[in-house]
Amino acid sequence: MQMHNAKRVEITIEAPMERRLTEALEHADVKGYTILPIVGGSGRSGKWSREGQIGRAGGMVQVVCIIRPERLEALLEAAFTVVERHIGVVCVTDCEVLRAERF
Amino acid sequence: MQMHNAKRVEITIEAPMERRLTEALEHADVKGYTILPIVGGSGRSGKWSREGQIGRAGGMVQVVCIIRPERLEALLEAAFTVVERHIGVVCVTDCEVLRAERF
Amino acid sequence: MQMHNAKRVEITIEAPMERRLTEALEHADVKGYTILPIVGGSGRSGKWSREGQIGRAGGMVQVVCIIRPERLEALLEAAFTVVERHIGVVCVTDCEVLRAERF
Amino acid sequence: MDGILALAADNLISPIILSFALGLFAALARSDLSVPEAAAKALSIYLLFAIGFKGGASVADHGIDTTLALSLAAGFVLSATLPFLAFFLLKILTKLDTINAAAVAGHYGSISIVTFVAGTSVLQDAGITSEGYMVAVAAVMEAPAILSALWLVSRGKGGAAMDSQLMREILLNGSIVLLVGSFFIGVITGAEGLARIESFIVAPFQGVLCLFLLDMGLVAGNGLRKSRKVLNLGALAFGILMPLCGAVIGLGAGLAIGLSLGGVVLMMILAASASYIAVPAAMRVALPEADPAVYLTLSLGVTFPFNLTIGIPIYLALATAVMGAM
Amino acid sequence: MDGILALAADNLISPIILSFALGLFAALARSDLSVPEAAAKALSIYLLFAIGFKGGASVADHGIDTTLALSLAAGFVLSATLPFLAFFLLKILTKLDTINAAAVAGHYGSISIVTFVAGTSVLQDAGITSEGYMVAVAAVMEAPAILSALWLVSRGKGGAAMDSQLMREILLNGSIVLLVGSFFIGVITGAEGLARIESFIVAPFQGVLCLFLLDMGLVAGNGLRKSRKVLNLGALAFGILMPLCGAVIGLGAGLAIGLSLGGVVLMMILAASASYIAVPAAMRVALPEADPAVYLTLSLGVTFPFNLTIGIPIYLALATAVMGAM
Amino acid sequence: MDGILALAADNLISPIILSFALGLFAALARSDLSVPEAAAKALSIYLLFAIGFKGGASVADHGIDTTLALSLAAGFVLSATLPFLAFFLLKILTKLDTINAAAVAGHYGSISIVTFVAGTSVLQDAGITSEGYMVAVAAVMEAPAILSALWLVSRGKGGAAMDSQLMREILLNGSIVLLVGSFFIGVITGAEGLARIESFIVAPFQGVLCLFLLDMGLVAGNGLRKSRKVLNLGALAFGILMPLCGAVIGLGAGLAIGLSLGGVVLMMILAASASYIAVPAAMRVALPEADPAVYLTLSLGVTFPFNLTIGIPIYLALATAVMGAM
Ligand SMILES: Nc1ncnc2c1ncn2[C@@H]1O[C@H](COP(=O)(O)O)[C@@H](O)[C@H]1O
Ligand SMILES: Nc1ncnc2c1ncn2[C@@H]1O[C@H](COP(=O)(O)O)[C@@H](O)[C@H]1O
Ligand SMILES: Nc1ncnc2c1ncn2[C@@H]1O[C@H](COP(=O)(O)O)[C@@H](O)[C@H]1O
Ligand code: NA
Ligand code: NA
Ligand code: NA
Repeated sequence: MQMHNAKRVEITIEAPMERRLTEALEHADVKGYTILPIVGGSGRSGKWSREGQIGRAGGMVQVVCIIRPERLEALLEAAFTVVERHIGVVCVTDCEVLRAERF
Repeated sequence: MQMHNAKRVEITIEAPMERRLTEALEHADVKGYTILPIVGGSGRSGKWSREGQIGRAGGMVQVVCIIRPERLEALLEAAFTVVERHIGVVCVTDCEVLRAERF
Repeated sequence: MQMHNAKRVEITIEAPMERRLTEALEHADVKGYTILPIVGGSGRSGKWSREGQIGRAGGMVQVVCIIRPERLEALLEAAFTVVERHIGVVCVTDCEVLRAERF
Repeated sequence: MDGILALAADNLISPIILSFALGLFAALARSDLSVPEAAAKALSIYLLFAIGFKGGASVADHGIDTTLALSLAAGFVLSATLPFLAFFLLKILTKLDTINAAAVAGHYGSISIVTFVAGTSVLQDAGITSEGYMVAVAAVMEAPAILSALWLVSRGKGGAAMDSQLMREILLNGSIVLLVGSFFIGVITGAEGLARIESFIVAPFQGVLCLFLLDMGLVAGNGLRKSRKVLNLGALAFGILMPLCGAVIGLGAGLAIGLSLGGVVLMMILAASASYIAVPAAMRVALPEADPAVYLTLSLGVTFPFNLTIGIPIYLALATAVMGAM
Repeated sequence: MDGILALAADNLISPIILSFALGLFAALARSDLSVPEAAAKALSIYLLFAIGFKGGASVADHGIDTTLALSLAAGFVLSATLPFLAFFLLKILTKLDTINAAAVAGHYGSISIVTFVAGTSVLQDAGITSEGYMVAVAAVMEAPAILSALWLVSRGKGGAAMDSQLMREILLNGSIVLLVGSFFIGVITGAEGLARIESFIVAPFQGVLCLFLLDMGLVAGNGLRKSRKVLNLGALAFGILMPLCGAVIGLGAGLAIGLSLGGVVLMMILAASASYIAVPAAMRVALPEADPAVYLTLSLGVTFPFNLTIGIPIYLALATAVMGAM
Repeated sequence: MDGILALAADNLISPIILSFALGLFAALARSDLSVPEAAAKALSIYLLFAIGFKGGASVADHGIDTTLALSLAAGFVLSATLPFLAFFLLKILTKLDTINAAAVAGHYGSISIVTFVAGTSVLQDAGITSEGYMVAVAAVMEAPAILSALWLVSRGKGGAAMDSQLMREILLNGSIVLLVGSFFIGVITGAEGLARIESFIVAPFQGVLCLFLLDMGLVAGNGLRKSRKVLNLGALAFGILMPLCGAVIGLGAGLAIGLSLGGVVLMMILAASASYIAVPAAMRVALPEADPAVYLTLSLGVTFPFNLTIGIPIYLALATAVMGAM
């Protein structure tokens, strides 16, 4: 099948920042993204797990965007302004997609 | 450690189609897959979030298959027949696995 | 933006082994990881889904670590001692990250 | 006339309706208030179980009267034929293409169990009894409309796929199985069974319904906020006209088969209400080209609140007037 | 004999059992009915809290009698030794290898708290009181069987790993902590505490149990559907014979320590029931080579429904007969 | 003095406090006991809905007295000014930098609704009535403290970003909307509405509160276990001194505006309690550099249990003494 090169960007970010991140992505004209829940994790700011939380304050989510390679830079800049001061990880992988017209 | 090349296929699809997709994968002799929940997303058909849903109609899931490179084509064809008319994204990444005998 | 090469390791493992795996990772000096829930899957030991479970016995989770390439081997060895006798999949992808000082 | 206004006003300031309004407000104001998906699903399991069980126990108590079979048949026929009326109205009132019109039509043949439950609450507050098996009629009406909708599409072009797997999924849909199953549990265990679980399924019922309607309000509000574009005047008119037409046809059916006042009102409510659980899921599989925003906005954003607030009192007043005049 | 049949029939048509049957049917018919994981877990927290608290409050009310320590000791010994009997029966009746047989055996030494709860419901309906501390006996019986199972394996080959972390996980298992903890809360706050939360943990209890058993039916049915191959005749025979043997041994223990009729029946139920929460989780860690399909199918798909439907009335009839004859 | 000890002892052995203790123990012992996130959220929705509704219904019943507006104003002022006191105490007692001290200070101006609920339970047990609108005062006190905290930071360096989106998020925070919304539903539907959902929101309330506090104990325990390093002597002293100061100031405010004994105690509790839901979420957005371990440990790990166990009885005794002497 005909596949097309793309980039898969995975941004791990605190739940209270989710709306700000997706709004920044929309402003940067990112056409689509998918949000995955996270049940726990560990990093420089320590260990946490979803069941040890009251409210959304401490939880995190993962936002995954698949995007054409030439649009990556714009996306990263948009994401970075949101992620910058906050804890969070941005990870980019090469991938291939079916139906390139969608991205 | 000895690693083996493989492909990681990530299919984002509407929840009501999940069973059809996994059955198609099984028919295409795909040995294993993992299903991740999605809490929200955005695409050409708009924005949605899991908590704004009644019933499963609008939710989506992500089906991840790790597969030997030579079996990729068969998997994609099987998946495509299911995904074709439906909203959904198929994304393929190169990866390496331990214990290749399992795939 | 300045990106840095890294490895993304995705370990799918049974929920009762989660604590053992993350402790092994911490001993191997892995700086961070993220745990994603899984709602179902299929493999050599059959098909399962989260809603068909009582207790955590049968569920699985996915542990994702992003790590510098030179530290991969140590991580895999640590993970392997835990995963070895248990069902589970280890999948490694090349990726790029922002802010390399974090990994 | 005074009576109906008082009833409508009374209905509007019940905790149930106000909870719905609160949810609606919170969503439209973009508050982050939300009911977790698992909790919403648990609430709906509770409601289906309770309503099915109580219906069954009431059948066990009052006995099966001769109109039971007729009511079931009437429900089946209503569900299968109302989509044609809806399709016709949509073609007149809106510019929807065949696929979207058929998808919407399917929703209006099927039913909304929460509207049904809200109706039983209103009847209960008014001291009006009804046939316990109306719950079974509700279950019967869930699915036939889907087939009619697909037939409407396949007649046009050959796009609608009704395979046997989809058929099974529709008929063994979780909410149908739970409703029918708990109805039979109620029939079998009867008054004695009811006594044992009464303080779980009767006493707290209205309170649980408040929380469920809070969530429904949130979902409806989020839907409306995202799909305002869908709501042109024609669509709005359909969303209010169709339940009224359905209710009148339901009234005729109820009278024809000789239901009690309560039964007639419930039959009207079933005919007037539109699905937002079973049918959307089936449509995603069978008619993926249809736009969910259209059918969900109409069913959940327009017709559901209309029935909940003004529709039910109107139907009750209408049935009371007509049956009083007979 | 008439009595036992009437009792069994009565038990079979209780809302609780019928809810289980509904779940079983829905799963076998491949309906998409499902209880969200979080809701199922919340229900089990409610049940454990309620049963523990009520047991404790009853101890606070009736006082600790001299058989308390004996009962706890008996529970410990039963849990630790029943796996040997189970292992022996499995070796005779089935072709399971040592690891799988040991894993299954561990499940049958431990207990099923839902079976226990169903038993207390049956006793309550029959107006039979029982010792409140039987809840504590249940907690004591959860874990020892796991050690016996691992010993059975390590005796064969050196595969079973019982490290201190696993030990702590087993003993501080959530359900044990909650059961024992709420038992002590009940003991401390007594009748006064019970009065304050009675309308939460007593009145709606049977109704909540219905929903929980609906979910258990779904899980058991899904398990059975996926692992029919496991169920050869030998395995089936074991799944029914073992609880009967366990019950008889439990009867002996209960009589020996001088429990009341209700207490004896609960002791029989504990001995007869098999774990499907604590033990499977421990087995995944300690004996990953054992096939979960085998032990879950037997415990949840065969023995649990057997006890729930026919087992409990048999045990009650047996205990009544034996204790009446004394 | 005897009275206060008896009251404190009585409070300590209530099922509510013991459930909290059980959760705390389970977490510190590293048990895997956990309440699913969705269930915990559902419980908190229930509590907010019930407490808001009951407050509103009580206002509908007793009428609005002249002190309502004064109480709301007092709540607003307390919430906005207590952070300055807290900041001052933190600078004296601990070595926290400005950002962390400001973040903590914000938490102590705001309130803990569960502490408030536990207070109403204690009052109810003691047969003391209170103004229904204290619930509205609680809602008013949630947010102003956040602004004061951000002002404390921006005064120092220009780091704190309070944009209009954050402002809207804070004011339309789910718990504020639900509390205020259900308060109005209670006001509108009054005693009649309460009668309809009483067996859902009144009877089982204390039992639900037990499960919620079990979860709070688990969360507090997990927090304490992970951030023991945060708890030096200065921080501990602040976590106990600050609620006492807050309570005394609340006492003054309550007396000044002429609340009843119950109202004064609730005002003290509001002033004494610290937020762990709304404020932390706002801080993650506006002050990401502040360490959550610091403010959560203090608020949830120190002040919350202090208020729950000893604080509330002290406040009640103090108010009784002072108001008795007047
Ligand atoms: N190396 C990593 N790999 C995967 N996830 C990470 C990594 N580092 C941090 N995270 C995730 O990001 C969260 C915050 O990280 P930190 O800012 O380092 O505390 C953690 O709780 C993890 O969920
Ligand atoms: N570029 C993308 N990257 C990641 N996920 C996407 C992307 N486009 C669509 N999706 C996901 O697929 C769903 C349906 O997309 P669509 O068919 O474009 O409406 C969205 O709600 C997202 O969850
Ligand atoms: N090829 C695969 N791709 C993705 N996930 C897999 C694959 N094989 C196994 N898994 C996951 O690992 C679990 C256990 O696999 P197994 O040990 O083969 O039974 C399955 O239930 C899946 O969730
Ligand atoms: Na209808
Ligand atoms: Na046993
Ligand atoms: Na305060």
